Amino acid sequence: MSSFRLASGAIDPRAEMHALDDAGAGACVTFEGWVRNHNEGRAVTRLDYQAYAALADNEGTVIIAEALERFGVKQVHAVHRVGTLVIGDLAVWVGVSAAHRGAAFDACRWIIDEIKLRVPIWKNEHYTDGASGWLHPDNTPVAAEQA
Amino acid sequence: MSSFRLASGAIDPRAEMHALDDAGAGACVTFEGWVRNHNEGRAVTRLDYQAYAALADNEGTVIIAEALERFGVKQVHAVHRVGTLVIGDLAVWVGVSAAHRGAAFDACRWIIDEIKLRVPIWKNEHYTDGASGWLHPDNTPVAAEQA
Amino acid sequence: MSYRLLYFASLADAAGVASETVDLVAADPATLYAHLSERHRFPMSRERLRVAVNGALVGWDHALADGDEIVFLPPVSGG
Amino acid sequence: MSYRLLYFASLADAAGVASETVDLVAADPATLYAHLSERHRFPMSRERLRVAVNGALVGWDHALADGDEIVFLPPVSGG
Repeated sequence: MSSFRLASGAIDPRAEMHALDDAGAGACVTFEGWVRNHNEGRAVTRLDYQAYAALADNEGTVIIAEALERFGVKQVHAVHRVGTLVIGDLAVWVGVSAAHRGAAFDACRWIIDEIKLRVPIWKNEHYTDGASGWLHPDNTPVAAEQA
Repeated sequence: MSSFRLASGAIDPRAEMHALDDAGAGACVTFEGWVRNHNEGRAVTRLDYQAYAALADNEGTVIIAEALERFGVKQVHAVHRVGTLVIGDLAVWVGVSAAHRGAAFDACRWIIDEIKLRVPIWKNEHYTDGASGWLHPDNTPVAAEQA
Repeated sequence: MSYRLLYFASLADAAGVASETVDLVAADPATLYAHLSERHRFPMSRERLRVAVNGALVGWDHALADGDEIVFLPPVSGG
Repeated sequence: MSYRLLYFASLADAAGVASETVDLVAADPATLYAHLSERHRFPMSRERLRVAVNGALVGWDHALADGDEIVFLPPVSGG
């Protein structure tokens, strides 16, 4: 059952995978976004994700529907975390099942690209030096351009 | 810890995922090949995978090493089933972790393509009408060309 | 006219609140943003933002109605 | 010369066995395949196959030694 949702607690990939079950599917591709220990050369300790939930749900649902239509895949499912995450935590999970692997890879990549482009979620990184800051879509700091 | 192996029992993706852990990784892409209920218009009931294990291990290990080198990813791991599988069973699992998602997608896709091309594993499909037959790399039957 | 504003990311930091209700005359989001940007010293010009009214993305010339919920969206950074 | 043969997929079906030991004179895998293909009526010409000796892929003109393990590899269909 294809859908998008925000999760305020830990994402369990195996539980989410059940959304992709389809006896006609021969390929399944998943993407997981993990919190890295560094960004733009700075050591990261944790992240906060903030979302405008009502619009995020709408935009996410539109992306899922577009992916099903555009790539002709069987099932599509995506979950994005909000709240505080530490190194290694799962920030976003995207899964696609399809008859063949080409469409599954293409759809999965397109969906994560669209989520990062369109869904109203913002990342605030906290660094080992105690600083923090909101990021742009390309992971550069918002604050830098004010300098 | 990057590696390739053949599995005679069920593959547990969550257990295999641990091979991809890396604090410098921000992206993880996995591919799962599932046994479909049909191929080339015929209804499938089960599959047998046969492998030349010594060479399969060697070829799989070479593919993993090439992927690490070629795509600059963090960790790569792949497992392929042998034996009898039924509809929905996991036949092959490939996982890649990387700093960024582009390399993770590219490496994962390349690895499954190479496995299908080079690793000495053969698929025998059994159909609902009781027939069975070995398949070519493009999933067309070997037997057809003898007719 | 009374509007409900929700703020996120750098706009919330600048405003010092996550939401507020404002009473002022603004025919569209463009005019409203000009007012609020001056009041809160928002770190971004309108060209960098999108705007949503009552949960849906709209144009900057969208006609506002009393009681609308309005969100100015900084460039997103999910994923 | 004695060679150990392992058969897979359609070649195993044609041979009726998964392995056998054969005693015959064949300098290289090409000659050996010609002999065995006639004996077992293998469904594929050599051009469609690869060959491995003692677990490593080799050329069809590889010099065989007594006791070698030889595998003729049909086109693979894993994944």
